[in-house]
Amino acid sequence: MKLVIGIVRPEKANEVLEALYRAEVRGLSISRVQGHGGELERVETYRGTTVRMGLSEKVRFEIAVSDEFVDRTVDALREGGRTGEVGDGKIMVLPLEHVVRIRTGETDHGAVTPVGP
Amino acid sequence: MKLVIGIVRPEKANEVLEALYRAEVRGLSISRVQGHGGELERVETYRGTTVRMGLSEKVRFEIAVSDEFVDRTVDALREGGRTGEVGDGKIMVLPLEHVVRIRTGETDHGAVTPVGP
Amino acid sequence: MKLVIGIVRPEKANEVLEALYRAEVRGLSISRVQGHGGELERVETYRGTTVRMGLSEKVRFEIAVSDEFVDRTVDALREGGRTGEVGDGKIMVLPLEHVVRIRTGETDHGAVTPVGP
Amino acid sequence: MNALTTIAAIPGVDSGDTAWVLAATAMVMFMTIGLGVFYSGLVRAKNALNTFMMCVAALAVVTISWALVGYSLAFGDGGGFVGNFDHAFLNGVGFEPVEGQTIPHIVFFAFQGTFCILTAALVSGAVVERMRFLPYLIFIAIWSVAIYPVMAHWVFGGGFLAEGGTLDFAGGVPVEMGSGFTALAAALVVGARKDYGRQALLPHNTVYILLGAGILWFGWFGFNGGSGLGINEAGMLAFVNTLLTPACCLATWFLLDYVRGRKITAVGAGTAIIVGCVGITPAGAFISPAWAMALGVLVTFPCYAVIVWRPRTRVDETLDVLAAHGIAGLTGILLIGLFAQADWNAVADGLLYGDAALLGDQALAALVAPVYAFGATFVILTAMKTVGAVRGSERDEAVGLDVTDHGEEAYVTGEGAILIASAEPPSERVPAPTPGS
Amino acid sequence: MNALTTIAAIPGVDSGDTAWVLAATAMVMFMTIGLGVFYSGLVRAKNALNTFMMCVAALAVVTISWALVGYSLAFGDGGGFVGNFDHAFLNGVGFEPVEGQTIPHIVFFAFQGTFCILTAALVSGAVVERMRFLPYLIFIAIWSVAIYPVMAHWVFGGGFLAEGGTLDFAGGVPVEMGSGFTALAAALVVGARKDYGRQALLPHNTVYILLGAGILWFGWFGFNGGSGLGINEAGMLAFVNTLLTPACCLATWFLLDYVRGRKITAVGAGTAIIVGCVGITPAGAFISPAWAMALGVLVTFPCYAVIVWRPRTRVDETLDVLAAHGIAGLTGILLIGLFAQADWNAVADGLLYGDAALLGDQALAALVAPVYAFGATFVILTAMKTVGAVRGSERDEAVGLDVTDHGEEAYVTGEGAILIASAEPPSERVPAPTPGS
Amino acid sequence: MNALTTIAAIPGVDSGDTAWVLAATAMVMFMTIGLGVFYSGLVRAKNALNTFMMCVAALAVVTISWALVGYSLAFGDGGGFVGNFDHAFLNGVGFEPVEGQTIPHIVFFAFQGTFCILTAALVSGAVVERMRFLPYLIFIAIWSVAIYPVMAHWVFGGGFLAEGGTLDFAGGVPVEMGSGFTALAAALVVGARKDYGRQALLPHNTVYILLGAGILWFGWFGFNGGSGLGINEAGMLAFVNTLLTPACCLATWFLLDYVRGRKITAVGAGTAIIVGCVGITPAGAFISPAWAMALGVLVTFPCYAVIVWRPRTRVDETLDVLAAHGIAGLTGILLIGLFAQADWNAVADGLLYGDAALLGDQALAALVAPVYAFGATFVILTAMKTVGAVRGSERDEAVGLDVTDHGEEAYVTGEGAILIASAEPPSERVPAPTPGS
Ligand SMILES: Nc1ncnc2c1ncn2[C@@H]1O[C@H](COP(=O)(O)OP(=O)(O)O)[C@@H](O)[C@H]1O
Ligand SMILES: Nc1ncnc2c1ncn2[C@@H]1O[C@H](COP(=O)(O)OP(=O)(O)O)[C@@H](O)[C@H]1O
Ligand SMILES: Nc1ncnc2c1ncn2[C@@H]1O[C@H](COP(=O)(O)OP(=O)(O)O)[C@@H](O)[C@H]1O
Repeated sequence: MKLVIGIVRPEKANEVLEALYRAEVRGLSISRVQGHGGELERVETYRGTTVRMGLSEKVRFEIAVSDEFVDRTVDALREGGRTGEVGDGKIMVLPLEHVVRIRTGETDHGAVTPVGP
Repeated sequence: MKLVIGIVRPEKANEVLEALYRAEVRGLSISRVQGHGGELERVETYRGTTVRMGLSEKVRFEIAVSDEFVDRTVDALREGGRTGEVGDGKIMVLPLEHVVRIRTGETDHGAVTPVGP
Repeated sequence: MKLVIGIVRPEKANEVLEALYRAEVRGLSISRVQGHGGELERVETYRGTTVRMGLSEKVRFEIAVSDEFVDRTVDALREGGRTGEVGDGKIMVLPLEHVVRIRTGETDHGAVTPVGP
Repeated sequence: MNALTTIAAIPGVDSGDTAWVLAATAMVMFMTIGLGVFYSGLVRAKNALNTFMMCVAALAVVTISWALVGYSLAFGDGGGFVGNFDHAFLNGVGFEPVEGQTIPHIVFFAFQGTFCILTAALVSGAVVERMRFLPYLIFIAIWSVAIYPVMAHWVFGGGFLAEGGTLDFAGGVPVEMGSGFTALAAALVVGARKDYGRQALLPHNTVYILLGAGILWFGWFGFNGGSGLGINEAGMLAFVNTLLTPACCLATWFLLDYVRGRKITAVGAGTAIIVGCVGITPAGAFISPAWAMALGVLVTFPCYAVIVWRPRTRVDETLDVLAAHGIAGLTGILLIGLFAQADWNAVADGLLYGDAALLGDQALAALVAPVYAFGATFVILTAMKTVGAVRGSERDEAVGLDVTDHGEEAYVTGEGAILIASAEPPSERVPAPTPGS
Repeated sequence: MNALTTIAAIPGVDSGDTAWVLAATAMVMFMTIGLGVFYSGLVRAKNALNTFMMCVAALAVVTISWALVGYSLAFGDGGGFVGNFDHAFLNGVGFEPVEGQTIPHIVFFAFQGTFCILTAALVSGAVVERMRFLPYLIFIAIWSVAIYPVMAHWVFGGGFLAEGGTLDFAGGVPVEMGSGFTALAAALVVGARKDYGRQALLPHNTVYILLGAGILWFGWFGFNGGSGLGINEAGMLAFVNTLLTPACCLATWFLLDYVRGRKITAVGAGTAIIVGCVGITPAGAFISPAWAMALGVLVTFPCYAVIVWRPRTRVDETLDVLAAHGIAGLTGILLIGLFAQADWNAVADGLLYGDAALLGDQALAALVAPVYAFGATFVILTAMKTVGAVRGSERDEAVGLDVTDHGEEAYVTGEGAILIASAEPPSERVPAPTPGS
Repeated sequence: MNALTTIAAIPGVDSGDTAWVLAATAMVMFMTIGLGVFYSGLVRAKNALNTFMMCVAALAVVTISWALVGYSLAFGDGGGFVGNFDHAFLNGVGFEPVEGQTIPHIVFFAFQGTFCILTAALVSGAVVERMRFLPYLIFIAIWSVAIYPVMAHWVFGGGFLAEGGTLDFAGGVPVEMGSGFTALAAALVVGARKDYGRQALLPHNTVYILLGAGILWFGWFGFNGGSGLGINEAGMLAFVNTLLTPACCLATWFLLDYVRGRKITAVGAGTAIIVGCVGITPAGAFISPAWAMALGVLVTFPCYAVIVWRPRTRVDETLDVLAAHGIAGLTGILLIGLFAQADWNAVADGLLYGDAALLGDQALAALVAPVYAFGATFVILTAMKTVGAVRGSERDEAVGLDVTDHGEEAYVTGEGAILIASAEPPSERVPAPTPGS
């Protein structure tokens, strides 16, 4: 199994979600992060204080999948998240040794929804 | 060493924490995430706009442990997080190559609290 | 490639960022987490309710780097994040199988900014 | 304004008196909103809306019940226990002032109505985070007819306490003891939240708490200061005391907080503002500014004690309405019996000024008010419980009442929200399946 | 105060009347702030500031345009269509009351000014989250001279509607229909947000919505109650009805919400408060309290219907100003024609009291007001569009207007913020490179 | 109200005048809450409560010191420098109006008290995020006796400035210059925050900033408009100017912001509202509406300049009280010397109307006020520093004063919070060990 982490633009999050649903990836967790990459930095001013904002809002997807699902998951993240402008984000694939479903205690393949064949 | 990631219900977070303390797992980090899985989706209405909310609030635990601690950590997450209803969440175990304690520079076993034997 | 995760004090986050910029680590994502470790716990009181707060605010760095960058990334996190007091945090290094740049579809080394040699 | 309307003065109406009572009425109405902010800051984020809505609901339900019968039951003549139906459906409530007043009758009706609204909203503090919204609506509808008007009649409408000589300027009996002991009964009947006593259930936004308390204090100047129904000694004294008493209560609370835990808490400060305002509510027009300051100090102790002690009990009277209103109001009512000073109020002296009788009258009020508020509420809610569920399931509580009862969240990011009904039907995109269900 | 200033009373001025109008003026000014809270809660976090700023901007721009010419155009004598320039630049606006009034002229000027400010701010609800801030400033500057004063003149300044006998107490024509139909035109000309209809664009803070609505209701007591310009039957009646109508509207909204989705929503409650206050705005001084309650019930249905229906159209009239103000105001104007009661208003009877003529006068207003507001706005904004862009790029919308137009964020954590200009030049540390650019 | 209380009018009291001053008093008290919201939005989340509490504390401490001696020192007769103790402990403060006034003495006492409270709270802006709460309490207690009453006596209590002919309507000297230059001294003595100038320390909630500024503006109508102590030319003029000046200041600030960075900031708008209100505070009753608008434009420049320049210095006068109050008040005081117009104020003409003398009197005030406020504060705080620490440790600052001084957090989620004292002792579950300690 693998853990797929995808970092995308907030305004693309819903499209990514739908792409993942279509790819029948059913289980996932997301969270708000702030990222730095090639994006232009913003300048903001608060009274006399002027700052360079080096980080921009992103949404982080964390998806545990069985091996057969890795590619379609990555593809879904790419389709859904792409705008073509700098700042679209990254996808990372990490090895995953075990997964446990807390409710049932099922492990590994049994635990990743949907269960692989 | 392993990195154990556990995703549980917010209302169970404190019970998981106590289970982990009892298991003498002393170091951990948590964060708020939103998850999608088998839970029923909520319908919410804001004036004329009706939406299906596909995500529900969860709490994510991130725990670096030395190998001997993996099982009891997973067990603590299971006990503490379980309600038996769909939506209890998942536990993932990832391989971890190095850990460094920023304060002292100690690495690996020395860095994971509590130090393994 | 590796995924470097660093957990540091919020008040140190900007120094870590600058250390990383200096080390020419250009791509990263951060998020707010709460951590438990060796720090003293706080006692807080809300009307008649007195609680022990076992968690303290931290900032979590997540950085995908090509192998040659691992050490300088870890060093940057250590320099920037260190105060010498309990609670400085941890650095974790995980194996990373693939990285994809959503915008271009470039993978692996090509995707981790800056590109390794 | 429209040129066609007349601007002639109204016979028997003093424009200055009325100007102040109008401002006061708006301020008291605003208190119910301030209470919503205060209460919603005190609960967890997943119940922030439900809690605020319980205050908004009082503005809807109680205003109507007040217009239909509440006002008449409180201020219609009639026995010593309750008024009559002469003014039901606003019958005979017009521009002409009530005998002995200098403001339009209709304004008096509105001013008093805002008191009943606020009191009903106060009660919600006892049952937030678990009571369903619909039963709550039914409860305050009944309560605002069966309980508040009766207690208001006792002291404001020529009822037996007023006749007997009990002094209650701005509502120690119906508003403060009324809400406080109703809250206790409600908490007992509805029962504790599922995690009460096992987990820490903490306020989600303390800035709201201070802002809400501030709005309440602001409004209380109209509440107490307007209760003189114009520019007269009683009103002026009550107005100024509404500045002095809460200040002294705050200072004392700071001290107790510091002694207790070396920390002066903001939630405590918000609470102290309320306690101080409540303490002076019945006494405002009857005691000198100096005694008002003393009252601010004295009222703090019993309320502080109850606030610290209550969470150690099994009684989940969640937002401590009993302590902040019931006990504070009761203390205020009793202290009138000691501090009242005819030089200032032209009405009666208290024990310290040589008249022991008053203390007895006050003690009577301090006895009957809690009994009636507690008893009647206990009966009403117990009856409702036998008919149907008044609280949500454990699961509802876990999810939070904002979602279960209002279908909303207080703080939404929008991720994962899929439009169901929209301009272009989302058909073009495959609707998300709801897996596992 | 400074001992040197005189405290002599002003001839022809009634201190009580003026005291109330002063309070009312401050309260109406405060409504614009409340509206900012209400609106900014209704948008996404990334536009919270821009939305609030559109209300603050009205306080800046419209106050000035009102002082320069707006007031004179509205209240200077002149034809039936618009006033004149006699009072331009505050000329002749002093302490002496206007003929037939009992408050200083200068206070009347300020009181009416706060109405124009609020109305301009209301309009912003139609174009938030996409219209650039600068074009918006220009638009409300023009609008506050070309549209509001004209419509105000019709009903308040002795214009043709007032002459014709149309009744509009506190601004159903200029404020409510004026803002509502301006909003519709603005939404059409500016166009929908890029993701409108495709994605769910949800309110980011519902507590703000309830607090904002509460501040608005509080202020509305001054808005309606002060429109009698003193303590008189018209003002008193309007004041009390401002409590009764919104309460009934709230209750009805609760019912419709419950019937529709088994959930009583907080956003709905906030909306209902506005709708109720708007509904009674034109009618306040003309109908009995009982009819005011009925009006509260009746006005709910059309507004609720439009609120539910509008998002299914392609018209992104974002915050539903049309429904909450235009439709509610129009309904209120028409219902005067039915419910007006000479016993209460000493002016005219409505259809139900035997006079059919009034309904005609009201219908006329309900016809010309929307036409003028919509038409004139359409022309102005279309003209502006031909000159330059009135809205941001798709990218701006994605980033959010707080950053693009104000260079700020509503909620900042500070991580990743590097000081550019500071006490010790950051030279000591290597400035962060901006890679990839 | 209680039937037993008398509603007889008070001899010598005008009900209309008093009605307005009562509303004004409540509004000024509410300003201190608004300031708390404004200030807490301007700091980082970890200090939001501590900052708000510094305003709440002023309501507690200063009200008491004002009642005990402050009022008497300010308004008791006596030398040109300070009053006396005749009214200490509220001695002789009753219902009978002060010579030449038409409101009850006790109301005058309360109205003036709210000014002292607000001023003390303003000062906190200079030392937030680092000064400990206890030393702060001690400081404002001393300050509210040793500094404010003295400066208030100079201009309001018949002190040497009033005698000399200096015009200050609503407190340019004691409130604005008093707070501004006290703030400067406090910032210098307490010292900068540890990360000041090295890291970006940003406002955590800009919506609070706009709401707070809005509440302040609302209250300022009572602050300036009420300073006429009734319905008279001075008060009416000041009231209306309180609408005009801030509007012009806002517009000018928009312009400067735009010129500076092509962005019109919301924090700037909130600041501009304050600056405009401060600028008109001393001048309100003395200059024509037209000049008030000009003043709104002119006062913006020096304040804007100081706000932009100050953070480049080593002086961490954190929330820019000096710029927003000290400089704005000073500018207002001086401009009276130019714009004052006897036609409007019936008191004196300024330079532009042919009387150069006044400018001298104003310049004197602009000289002595800063010197006294700065000097006395410097002495008091330096003395306090020698006795004990006035600020927290570096670690406290890093953690945030909400936790270290109040044992609370503004925004709590509840994760990781273990009940210590609870209904069922948590014995049933193993208490969490505190490892490593
Ligand atoms: N090496 C990295 N590790 C973790 N997150 C990264 C990394 N590089 C980029 N990101 C995330 O992806 C986002 C976009 O990356 P960026 O390089 O700017 O865009 P692009 O991939 O289009 O060049 C960043 O804001 C950051 O959140
Ligand atoms: N494959 C996955 N990857 C990451 N997180 C997941 C995955 N599957 C489930 N989760 C997380 O676990 C939560 C509960 O999962 P769900 O499958 O609904 O419950 P159950 O495990 O009881 O069937 C989800 O809300 C989501 O946060
Ligand atoms: N084993 C762990 N897994 C994940 N995070 C950890 C772990 N140990 C510590 N942390 C994080 O590091 C922070 C500081 O750790 P702590 O052990 O208290 O400091 P130190 O490393 O100086 O002893 C904690 O608050 C937590 O967020």
